[in-house]
Amino acid sequence: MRPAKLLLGLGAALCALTSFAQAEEPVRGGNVTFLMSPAPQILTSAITTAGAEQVVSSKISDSLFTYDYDLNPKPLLAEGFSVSDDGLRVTINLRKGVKWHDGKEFTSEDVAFTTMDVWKVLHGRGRTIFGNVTAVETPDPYTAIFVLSKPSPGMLKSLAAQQAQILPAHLYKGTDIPTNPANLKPIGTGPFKFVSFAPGDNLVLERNPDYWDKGKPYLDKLIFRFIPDPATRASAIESGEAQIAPQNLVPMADLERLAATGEFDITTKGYEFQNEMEMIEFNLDDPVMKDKRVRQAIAHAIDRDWIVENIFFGYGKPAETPLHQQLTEMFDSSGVPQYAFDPEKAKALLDEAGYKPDANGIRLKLTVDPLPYGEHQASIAAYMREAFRAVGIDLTVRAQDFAGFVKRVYTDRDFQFTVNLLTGGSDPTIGTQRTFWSQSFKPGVGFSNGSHYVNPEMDKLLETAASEMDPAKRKAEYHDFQKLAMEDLPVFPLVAVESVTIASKRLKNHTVDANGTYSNFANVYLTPAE
Amino acid sequence: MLRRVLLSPAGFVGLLLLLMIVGMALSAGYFFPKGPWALVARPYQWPGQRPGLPFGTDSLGRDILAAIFYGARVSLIVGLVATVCALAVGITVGSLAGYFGRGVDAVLMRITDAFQTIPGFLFAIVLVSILSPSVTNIVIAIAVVSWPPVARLTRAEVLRVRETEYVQSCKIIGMSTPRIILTQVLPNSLSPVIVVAAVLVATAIITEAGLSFLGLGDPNVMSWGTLINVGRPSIRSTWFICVLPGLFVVMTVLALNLLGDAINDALNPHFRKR
Amino acid sequence: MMPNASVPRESLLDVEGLSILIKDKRGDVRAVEDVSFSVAAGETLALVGESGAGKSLTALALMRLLPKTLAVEAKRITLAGKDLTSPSELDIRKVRGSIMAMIFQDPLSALNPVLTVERQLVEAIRLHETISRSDARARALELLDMVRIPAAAARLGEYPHRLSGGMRQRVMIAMALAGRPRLILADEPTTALDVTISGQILELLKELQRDLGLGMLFITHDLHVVRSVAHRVAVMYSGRVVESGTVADVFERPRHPYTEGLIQARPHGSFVTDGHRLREIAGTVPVPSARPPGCAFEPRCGRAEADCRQIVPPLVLEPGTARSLACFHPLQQEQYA
Amino acid sequence: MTALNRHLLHYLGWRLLQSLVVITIVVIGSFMLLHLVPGDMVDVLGGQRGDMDAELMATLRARYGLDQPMLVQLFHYVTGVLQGDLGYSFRNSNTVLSLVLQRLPATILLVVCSVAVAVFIGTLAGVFAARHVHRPIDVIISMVVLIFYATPVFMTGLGLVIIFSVKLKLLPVGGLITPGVDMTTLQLIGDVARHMILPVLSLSLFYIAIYARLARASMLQVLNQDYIRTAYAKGLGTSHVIIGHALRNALLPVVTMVGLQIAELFGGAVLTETIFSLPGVGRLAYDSVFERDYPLILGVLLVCSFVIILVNLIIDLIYTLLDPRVEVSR
Repeated sequence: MRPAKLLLGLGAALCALTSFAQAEEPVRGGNVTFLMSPAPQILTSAITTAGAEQVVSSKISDSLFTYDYDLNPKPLLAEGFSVSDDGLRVTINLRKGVKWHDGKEFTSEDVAFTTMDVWKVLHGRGRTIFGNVTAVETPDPYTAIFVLSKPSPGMLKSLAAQQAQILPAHLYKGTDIPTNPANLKPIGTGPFKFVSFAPGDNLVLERNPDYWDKGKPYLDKLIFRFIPDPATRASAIESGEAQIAPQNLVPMADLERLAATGEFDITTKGYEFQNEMEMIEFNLDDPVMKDKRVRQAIAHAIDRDWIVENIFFGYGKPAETPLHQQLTEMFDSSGVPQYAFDPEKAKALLDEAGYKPDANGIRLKLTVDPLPYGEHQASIAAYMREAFRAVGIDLTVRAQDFAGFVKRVYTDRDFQFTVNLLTGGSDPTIGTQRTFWSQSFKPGVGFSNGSHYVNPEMDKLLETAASEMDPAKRKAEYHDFQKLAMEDLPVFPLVAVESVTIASKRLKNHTVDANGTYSNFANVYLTPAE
Repeated sequence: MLRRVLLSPAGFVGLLLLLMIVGMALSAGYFFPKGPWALVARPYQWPGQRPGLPFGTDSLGRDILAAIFYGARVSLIVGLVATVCALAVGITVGSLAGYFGRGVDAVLMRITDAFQTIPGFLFAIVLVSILSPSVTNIVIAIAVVSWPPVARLTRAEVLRVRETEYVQSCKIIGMSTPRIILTQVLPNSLSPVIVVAAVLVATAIITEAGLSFLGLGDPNVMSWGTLINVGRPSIRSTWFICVLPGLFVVMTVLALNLLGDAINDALNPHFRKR
Repeated sequence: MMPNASVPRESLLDVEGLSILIKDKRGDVRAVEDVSFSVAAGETLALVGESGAGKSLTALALMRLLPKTLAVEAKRITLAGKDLTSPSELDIRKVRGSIMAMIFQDPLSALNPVLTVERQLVEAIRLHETISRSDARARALELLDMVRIPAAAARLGEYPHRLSGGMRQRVMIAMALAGRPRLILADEPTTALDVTISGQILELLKELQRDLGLGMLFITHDLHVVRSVAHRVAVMYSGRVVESGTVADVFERPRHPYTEGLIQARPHGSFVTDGHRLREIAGTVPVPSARPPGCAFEPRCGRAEADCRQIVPPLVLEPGTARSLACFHPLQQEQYA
Repeated sequence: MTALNRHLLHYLGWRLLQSLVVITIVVIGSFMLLHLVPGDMVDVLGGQRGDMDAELMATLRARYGLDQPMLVQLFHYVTGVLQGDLGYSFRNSNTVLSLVLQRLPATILLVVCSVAVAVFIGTLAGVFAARHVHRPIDVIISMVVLIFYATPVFMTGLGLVIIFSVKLKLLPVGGLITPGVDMTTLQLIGDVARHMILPVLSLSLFYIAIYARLARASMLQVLNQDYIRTAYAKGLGTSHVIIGHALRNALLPVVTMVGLQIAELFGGAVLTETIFSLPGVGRLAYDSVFERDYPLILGVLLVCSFVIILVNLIIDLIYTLLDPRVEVSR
């Protein structure tokens, strides 16, 4: 048995220590309004990767673990876990006496059912995270054993509420899961119970009196308001009608102003599970993009510091490798080819590639497809149109809505390069691998290897690292991955985005670990207004 | 007629404002040779914060005044072209329905009704997302949405004019139907349509601004709507990015409406002297 | 055919020096100039002249119903002892419909299309008399009978557009009588009606005048109507009264060249048999702003002399007669055949 | 009176037939239109769910019937509509009908109140301006309403939110009901009213100008009519004439305009609902366009058209009540 238990014990102590540090006595009671947009369509995240559903369902159903800032698992529904020597059997010891909101007992049967019939089948990312799980044994109601075909260290990093919400087997077994009514009237194990849901307007949750962690949650009610307009959201926060807005829902331009009022605290912590990256995906099947020199010229023509400063207001860092800087365990840019902002080099590369400027200085015409989600990609594309003009590239920005984008890029393959927002996730196998792994390329499948990059060497590198047990070796393998990726440049990472949460100073403990606002808010409390 | 329009205060102010806007559109190239897209300075500069940038810069550091000058060009073109298309379709449908009546009228009018029962703005949204947001598609969407009222108005006028003696006498002397419609019926039924034309241009500009506000504007074309869309996320702090182009939308629509009123008064003066 | 010659009784309405000015930036123009006349109870004074002579304006001026662009000036206007020279809004409102009522020319548009006859009648009745709604309805029926509308009860609920022209004019008359007026201003009430109907309406008006002892100012351009309705007549030309007197006197012995021309211009007998041409007065009525300095009729008058051109002939009462005349060289008595 | 009823029935029957034809055109037209849209719902699902593989997408397409030829889908859709089944929205895991009906009240409330406010204040302003025509007050009124007409709805909306919700903190920023508070029906009505003030104001301010200018022009025309002179001749005072006689005639074109404008208002509601985050059908349609949820878009268009036709019918009847000259046999 690995000394994991010991590790876990240390983690628990550490966690107790930190909460002790806050000497303040938590205040009981009060309602908190939580801003969210777009509005969730259903209230369970077990079958979707949409952000809104994840934030909401994490308050209703607890997950096995939650993770500290360094992504070490902390106990929640699972008290601990141990991994067999060959890494093929992961045993999870469940907490006793946990009840579903309808009073039924939470058992290993629920874990087995959700893994095998829900995550592996209907959850977009779950299919890769739990790809190697062949079965889930339930020797007793409080022990679940994941039987793996290959070791998957990445899996242990993703048993948090975002990717792994456990559904009540007694309600879902044998039903058509996507249209099960419980999706709209969820029964969970979490600190808050479902009260009412007005689609497109609000969702109301109230305190779960018999939550397993006695005495919690502190809040009486947790109200979600779905406000589509960014300016109205900013007004809701400023007027005090809402107490918290995660995930850049309040425009970055307003953060400076709101911070100055001193009534809000603004944090970029709590998104270690996201690790979102703004990236350019080059379509390697396109004759022009096939030429690496053109891709490198484009890379040199972009001033990423300008983008971070003026489009992200400093909330982010210029990306140096396809991995997010927050993935401290894996990120290593030493020895990795870098593409500094150097228009002259870009022009030289274009000359080399045979694109000479014509009469009015245009070397070639290109089209970019920014991802229509939020306003950052469109702004980056607009910036690029001007930056490329300096090196003789006449860039056209093509606008379409989400469905049009997905069909054009991933089904019709009718694009030259995109400005895309890709979620890295807490482990390279979750978010980054699918962009570089040739196996993940399938026309029609969104956000997977958009550039159709096929490099056997890269495949081998990724496949070994995916099931590498030894952390040091895994780090070295991913370091080679970062070097190769930046050398071949199928994708040019622009910005390691830092998502921002803004909350009233009176709201305490809203971001205490890597899950941040995706945690279950059991420890959150609201100090009375002065 | 022009003299009477200029005489009335509304007409004068309207014409003046419109000439100013048109002047801006024409002189955009001259004042801002670098075009509206150049990144001239640090973004989010307040108007007057830097010399040479009276209207400040937008979220990417583009000169807002340049954007407004070029925006005038696009917004006016969108307004005019959409209106011309709407008038063309509307007048054709209206005159055919009005003149021939019975079957033709019933069919054409039901189609007009269908277009009018679908909420215009919503229909424009669906159209633009189908054809993808480009200027031409926005113009088509606006035209498709605004021709029904023109058709309805033309039909009413044609019905009235068709009954007049001078049209009957044309029929008697055997003038061909198309000639009757073109030379007799239409010229006499178009005066109210002209008045509506001015308002149609105004509505087209507002619709374009609305579509852009919802993110359906054409990113490669700098119209006032594009600028409003760029400024929308930061409207709470740097509100001038949205408000400045908005003001120009207001001014143009005001000018067009005042002009429309003046033309209307000039055409049927009977209650001017009250 | 001639109404009984009227014996002058105490006058109901006295108008002296009435003028109507068209206010304009370029200077005021006198559409009607220095008009004087009077109407006694039970007597009908016809105001006759070509269209544009200012007849209707004069009536509207008395009722103060002129548009804001026209101003009224008068030396003296008295109605049944009340001084209406320059009445306040309240004074004139009290008089309208109660002492003085008006009937208009075009019955088709004179009634409110969206209100029933009953509502418009009852409104007129209850305006000047505190009376319950049911009594007012009874009074309305009574009025409709008085103006000879058959099956009055059925007509009450009707909307104007369902009534014929003649029927509507009768309703107008009933409405005018609602306030028990003593003076009726009739502005060409029969011009818009066809001949048979207008004859009935004229008879009705004469009966009502006799039965109710009303004074009537009857505006028309049709001399036949004047002969059949009026006791006295005042001839207007380009905004001025040029001659007035009893109908008999003026028609048999017109003294003013214009009146004589008007009378001669009347077709009498039948064209076909008599075959003589109609005599017409050359020229046209001058527009008020282009009115000649002296007598307005001077350019068209066969008898014009130098003084006619310089001075405006005042309207002077001929001693010993009921005739007034505004002409320096009137036709003499003996000239008649 | 039976003649009138027979007339009325004949008229209603004729109008219903016309409306049916119009609705069929709307349904079939928009169905065809929507199928021209590149990408379908499964593309959206695929995109949002991350890496869905081709087989899963194929199964989903088959399940949603998106793989069949368009005409077959149209046939299924029309037969469904005839039985009152507007289809199922897989994205919102609910039937289209209940989804639309769930969100219709917010839009109807917004549209009806906005029309009421716009017509009431518009007509009042128009009549007042007509009464003092060409005087300063007339020019001021015409100018003020024109400025609101020229200001796009979203700018007025945001301006109102900033002033009343943020700075003065008097009114809620958005939404229809204060969530999470259990209220008696009376409190509920009060709460909804408070939430509706700003949205209704921002939508109606735009339309006030149309009714004000129309009422002014129509009032000026009416005041020219002979029957108004007759009314004065009876001895009525100015305000009595205006209210008793002129107003009712001047209202006729205003009522017709409401019929024409109602469709526009539904369109305008999209923007207002977005700014004030009202859970209305306007926003539902807007979102469903981006999710390529055909049944839902069609459902909204269909229900909106149905409501608009209903309103037009009601307005026609009101018109015949107001204007007796219209013999219901148009």
